[in-house]
Amino acid sequence: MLLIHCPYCDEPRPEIEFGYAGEAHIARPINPDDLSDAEWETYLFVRTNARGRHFERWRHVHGCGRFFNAVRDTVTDTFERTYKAGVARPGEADSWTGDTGGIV
Amino acid sequence: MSAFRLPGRGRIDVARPVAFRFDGKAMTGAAGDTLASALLANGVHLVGRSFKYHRPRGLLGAGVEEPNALMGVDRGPGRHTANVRATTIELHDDLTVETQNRWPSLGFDLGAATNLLSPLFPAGFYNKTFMWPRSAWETLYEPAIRRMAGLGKAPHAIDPDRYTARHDFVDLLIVGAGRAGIEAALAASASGERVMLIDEQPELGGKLLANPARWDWLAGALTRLDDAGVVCLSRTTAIGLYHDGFVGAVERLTDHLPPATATGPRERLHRIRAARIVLATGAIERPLVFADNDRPGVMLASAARTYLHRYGVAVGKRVALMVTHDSGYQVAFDLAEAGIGIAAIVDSRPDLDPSLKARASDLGLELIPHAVVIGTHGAKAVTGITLAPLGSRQVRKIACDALLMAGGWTPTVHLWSHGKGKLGWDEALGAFVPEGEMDRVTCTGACAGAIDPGHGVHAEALWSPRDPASFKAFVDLQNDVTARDIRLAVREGFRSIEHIKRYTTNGMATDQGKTSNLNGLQVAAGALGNTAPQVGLTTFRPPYTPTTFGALAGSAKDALFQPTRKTVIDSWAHAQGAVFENVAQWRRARYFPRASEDMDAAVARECRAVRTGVGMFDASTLGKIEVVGPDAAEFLNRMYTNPWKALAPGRCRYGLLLGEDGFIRDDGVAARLADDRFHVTTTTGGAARVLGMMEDYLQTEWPDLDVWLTSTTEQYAVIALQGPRARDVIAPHVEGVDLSPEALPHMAYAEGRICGVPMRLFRVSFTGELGFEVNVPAGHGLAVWEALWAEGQRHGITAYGTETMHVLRAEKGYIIVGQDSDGTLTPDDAGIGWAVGKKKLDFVGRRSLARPDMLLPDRKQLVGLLTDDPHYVLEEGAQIVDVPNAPVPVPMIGHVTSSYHSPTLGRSIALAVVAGGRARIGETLFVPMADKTHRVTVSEPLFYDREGARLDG
Amino acid sequence: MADALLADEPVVRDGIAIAWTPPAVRYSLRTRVPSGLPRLLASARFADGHALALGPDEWLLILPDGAQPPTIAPLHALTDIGHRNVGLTVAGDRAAALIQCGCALDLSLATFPPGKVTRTLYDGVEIVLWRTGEAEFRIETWRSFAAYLHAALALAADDL
Amino acid sequence: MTRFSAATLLAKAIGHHKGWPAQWPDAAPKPSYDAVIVGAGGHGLGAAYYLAKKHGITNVAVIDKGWLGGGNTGRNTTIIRSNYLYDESAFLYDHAVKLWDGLSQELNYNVMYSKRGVLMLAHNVHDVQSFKRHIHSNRLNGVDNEWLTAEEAQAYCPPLSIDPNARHPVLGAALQRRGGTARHDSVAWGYARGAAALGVDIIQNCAVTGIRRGADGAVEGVETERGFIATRKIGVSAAGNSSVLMDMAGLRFPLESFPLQALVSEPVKPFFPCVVMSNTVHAYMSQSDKGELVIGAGTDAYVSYSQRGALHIVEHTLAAICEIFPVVRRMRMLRNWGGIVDVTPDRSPILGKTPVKGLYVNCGWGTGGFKATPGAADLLAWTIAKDEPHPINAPFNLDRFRSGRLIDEAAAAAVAH
Repeated sequence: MLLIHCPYCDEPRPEIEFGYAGEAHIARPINPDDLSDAEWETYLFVRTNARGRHFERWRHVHGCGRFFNAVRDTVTDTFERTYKAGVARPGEADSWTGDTGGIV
Repeated sequence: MSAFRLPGRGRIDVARPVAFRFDGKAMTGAAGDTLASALLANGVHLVGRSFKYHRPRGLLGAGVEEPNALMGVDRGPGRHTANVRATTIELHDDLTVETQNRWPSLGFDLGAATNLLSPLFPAGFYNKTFMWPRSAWETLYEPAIRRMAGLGKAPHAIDPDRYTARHDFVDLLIVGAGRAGIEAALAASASGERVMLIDEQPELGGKLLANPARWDWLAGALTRLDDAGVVCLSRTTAIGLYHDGFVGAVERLTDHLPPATATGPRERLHRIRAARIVLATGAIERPLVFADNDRPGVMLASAARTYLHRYGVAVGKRVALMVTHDSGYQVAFDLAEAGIGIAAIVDSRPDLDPSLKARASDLGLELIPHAVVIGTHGAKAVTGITLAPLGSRQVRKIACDALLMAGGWTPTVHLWSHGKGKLGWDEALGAFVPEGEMDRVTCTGACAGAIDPGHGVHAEALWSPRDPASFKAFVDLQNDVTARDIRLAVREGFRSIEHIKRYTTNGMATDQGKTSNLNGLQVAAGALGNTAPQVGLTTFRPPYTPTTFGALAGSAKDALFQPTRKTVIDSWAHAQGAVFENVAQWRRARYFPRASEDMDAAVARECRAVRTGVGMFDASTLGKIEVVGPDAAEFLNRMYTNPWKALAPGRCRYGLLLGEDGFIRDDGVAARLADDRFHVTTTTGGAARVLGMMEDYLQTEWPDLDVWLTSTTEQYAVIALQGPRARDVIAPHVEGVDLSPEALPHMAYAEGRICGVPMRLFRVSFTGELGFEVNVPAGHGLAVWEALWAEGQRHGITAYGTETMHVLRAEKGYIIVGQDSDGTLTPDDAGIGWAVGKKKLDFVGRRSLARPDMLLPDRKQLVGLLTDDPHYVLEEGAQIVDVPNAPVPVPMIGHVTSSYHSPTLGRSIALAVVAGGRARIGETLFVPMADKTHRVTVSEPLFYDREGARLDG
Repeated sequence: MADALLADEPVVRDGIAIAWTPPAVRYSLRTRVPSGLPRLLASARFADGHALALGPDEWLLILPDGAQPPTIAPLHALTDIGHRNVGLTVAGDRAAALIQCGCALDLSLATFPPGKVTRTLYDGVEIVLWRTGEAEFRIETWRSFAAYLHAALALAADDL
Repeated sequence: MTRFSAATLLAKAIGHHKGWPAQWPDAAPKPSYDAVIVGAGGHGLGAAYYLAKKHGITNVAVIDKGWLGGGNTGRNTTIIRSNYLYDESAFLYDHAVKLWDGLSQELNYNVMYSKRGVLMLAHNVHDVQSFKRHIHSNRLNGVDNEWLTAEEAQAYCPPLSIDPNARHPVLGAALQRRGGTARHDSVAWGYARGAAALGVDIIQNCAVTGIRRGADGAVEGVETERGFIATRKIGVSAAGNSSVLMDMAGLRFPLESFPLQALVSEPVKPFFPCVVMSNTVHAYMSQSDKGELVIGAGTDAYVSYSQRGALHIVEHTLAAICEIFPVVRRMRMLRNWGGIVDVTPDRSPILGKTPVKGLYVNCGWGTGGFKATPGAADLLAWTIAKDEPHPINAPFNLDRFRSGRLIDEAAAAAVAH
């Protein structure tokens, strides 16, 4: 059973308290009507499915209830880090704050 | 005392005899014995038959590595356990064991005929034959193969034992309480950390238990650990090492006790989370591979030492040893000192340690260097061996009643390997040892390759002057895999060790290759002309040793298998004789039969009551979500297809929820309680999903909205009163609400009190009649229900269940999400396109409705069906065709989603989805059943009160 | 309370006592302005009762039976869940060991001291676990899971 | 190729079995092939076999990063059935079942296809409705599937508990008698031997590191650990690793790879005659010809390639198994392992052409891959040979995720209300 650090509770918690919620940083388009069928398909279904470093969402559903993001190696299942929803993808500057989440 | 029990030796209580039964025969051992040591003490060497060839087999080892001595243990009705190793069965009074895989008896086994035919059954033989004639596979071969299959007895009765579990959290977990594990525990014991030491054996000490010189140290160390508060668990096997310091372990609590005195759970699963883990799992001695090395009496040297020192049992009276490793000598010396005859020590190595030679000479032992055993003799027990100097045909025979093998040591790296730890080849050991690092986990002692004492050589198989393809030299004793099977696999192109394993089944027996993997690897490497590390090892899989299903299932059985959610009115329904059905996790009353009514009769009566008088229905299981905040209406507007912003407080609206793929996910009625507060309902099964979906959008897509969601499903008991007289039933009990149709019309909402408790009142209907849904705090639900029930008596009130609810709503064409829609239907398909806000620019799923396939005219659409025969009720799930009697495959254009006899209409009705269905209204279609094809007419999906006037009653 | 569920006798074993809590007023309080409220995973006295922080913007208020809704700063949501939840107390020297049977959190005093509270699971059932003392816990669960939870705890107490 | 028969077995026995040749040679890569199949599982090896056998394309390589049959082929619970709801699925899986029947003779390799029947349990009214829908649909599609009462189901599978007071009582079952099991390794080996005999090169332990495309976008070959291999046709049949390979061709696919666990018990004498599946209780089980209970466990709900098991999944699965078959509580788990299943949004496979010319794909089988092996292999071979899909696999194209024409068997079984 994985041990997952909830960035809100700020402590490691057992996997069974969490729900996996798919790939992270796929924002719902502001105006879906502007998307072509192909672009909408990509939004709905196409996923990185990375073998290795994977950005993904989890929800601490049986804990604080919050959705958050994580970077995990899908080969070893080791979490590199977890961070709160809304924080920029680590390595990318947040367009508002310039925050890179500590990763350059 | 038997001839094989050695007075003054062993750690067990020889003075306390223990009676047991072995294959029906009464025998006596001593307290502290294992079944294996007790059998040896009784001079029993033949303990089992092998899987494939039914060859007679004796004990190989003294621990969990034992491949041969598998027993059925019978502890009473339902308490038979198959395939238990005799070496791990603790002797107790009334122990009853039977050998396996033999018929009619262990001594005379007809299955042994397969041994004579064994030339026809090499590895993989089944791939090559049993194919002709084709039909014979099903009629002849497969049944025959299945009859031969299996080892232990199949289960046939329910195990009455209980199993329990718990979570453990420690700073340091040490697996294995041999010397290395105990030292690790001692080192950590002063730190104040939480330390746990677990070991699979009944007694802590590991191999120290077979070394009397260390017993004082062991006793002192265990006392110190106890004083330091180290948690020591014996009879506890670490079965697997998982992610992030998580170890599963099973503690055996009662199997060592006589059945009559065993109380409490049989086993406990420990789910251990450890900050650090030390694996001190030791090493297992390796057998040697030579002709007929499987005869009873051929065993591991270390096992003989264990039997000698721990159990005071001699494995024979005249014992020969075949060694390739120094550790065998200590066993020979110990046996000799105990007065056991040593026939010879055969050592494959030419140059021997002078001190070992000197010691052997002092003890008068014959030492035969640079020679190997090339065969064994005897029928059901070894009576002698043949040996030959390496490279020579000058064979020599020696009589003996046991042959001990010392082939070196294999570190027990299973758990390390479960954790994806890397392994490196240790040439000196001839084995894989842990290599590199693993988060949280380290290895120590023999598990880490620190094998003591001495050195040895490791060979794929012992040399023989005979053609190696002409004899059986066993590698995997349980699965009857021989060295020549492995060579055959290589010859046939199986080069990966995983292929060789699977083709020969080497290492796939119930011992998971503890004594066979390394030898198999070396034979394969020899055949491939590669080195062992080039060939590599097969993957270790949990569990380390076979683990009881019950221990893993734990207490999750019967009522505790999964929660059965019951409403507060369930007890009343039960008392009324309701028949229940499971809906999601809930138990719901399906109908309330009176006297000898069947379901149809009860449902007909319940339906009539609602249509003509009043019915009462427990709707408490409906999901409820309170949506609160200044942006509540905006939020619902984005989630649901319907418009919400203009809904006035005190009004209700039907809400339809899609997935982002455009398909219907859920529906329900929501009431606006205030500008910033909605009471939203969902389907019973959809409650958790809908709330989770809403939270997802709210938290991650629209975090700027000030809205909060709270599940109130269980806050309220919901009592639906439906029928023309519904108002009459509640009116006397309601305070603070004007119930008149003008003040509280259909789809209105009000708050007040009923029976003196707070109430949220919905004027809604899922039946097409005048209806109210009374929501009261759940703790008051039963009292209010009973009060309304009493009140309703004068109005002929009838309780109805889900089945009646289904019929009533079907008469009105109201869909049930999940029954009439199935995750492939859009709102338009379901005929509820009116619920989609046409002016809305966006809502969840809207974009998908514009995809090409969603716009096709031949999509399946909800319609009604009326059978030509009004008495025939179509089967739900029946398929619909437009051409009767077409050949298979018959093109299908839809299926029946809901179908009932309508008591109101006096005929059958059905809802269905049909391709382009709405354009087919009035057409005749066909429902072909196995026995008959039924004609149906397509209709509007609305059979009763088309104008909806009754809702306004 | 007219609720058969709550009529069950307390379970008493060596070092363990499991009992239903008396009726209480409960609210789910949600706000972005947590002034006067405990931080996540902590509990504090609040309006004659307690506020338990379950999420970054979520508090469970447990107030005495009959208490009126509390007055709270603007921009919040207060939802009545007094009847949704059912409470249990588990007390005694072995209370933590008992809960540890079905709960995958480390309940040692160092990591789960008195006053700490969280939502978690017991044998797959969602609970709110609140340590009210070194040897005393309060567990809240939804009403329809309470019977299962009670039975699971009682069986675990037998087998501890 | 030495033909397998009782006679050759006897003849070789006299020579101590020293006369058996390799069942397939371990080939080294040639500079170019007419077609390269990536992934030497049952599907990939089978595709190569049918390319050679049915389409005369024998200059074919099957290339794998590990040893053949080492992926999901060697890790599944070997269930075979075709009682799917939608026409598209039923035709696809039934195509496979028809090929399973006779596959041993076709390959001269006993794959031990055992038509012991697959029983799917209905535990609530919704299950009953759903299963009846399947049965009626199957009947009209010519796929066998019949309804059994709970008592009939227990008669067919005596260890089944039909206690009406169970948490999830058995209300009945759907039985496909032609369903059953086969020996998973033998399928890969049989196809490997058959393909090799027809001239196919089987190249193991040679990872594909890139897919080379020409100026026109069409494939030109594969980069591998052992050098470049030129080819104009690449068939990717790589299960859980499909996303990684598609990525090499610049394609992103609607796929996610999840861990799927399975386990076996110690062997006991035969007592469990068929395959039983329960979607509601989340358990499926059969007993192998060796006597082991073969049990499918759940998928972990997160993307992973780690192939490690998780204890809580095993606990959950065995609780479910013991609930349905209470007599097995005292049985013991022998081995537990994990595979990687690649799952599409509608849980149906993608089998056909890709937007890249010369690149063909067979993926997204989720937990359904083994049963489809001969069918998928045959259809992939057809698609590669003709550069167009066979009518059976035409609906399983990539375009459906854009148009919305999904083939969603799981959604059809959705539970709500």
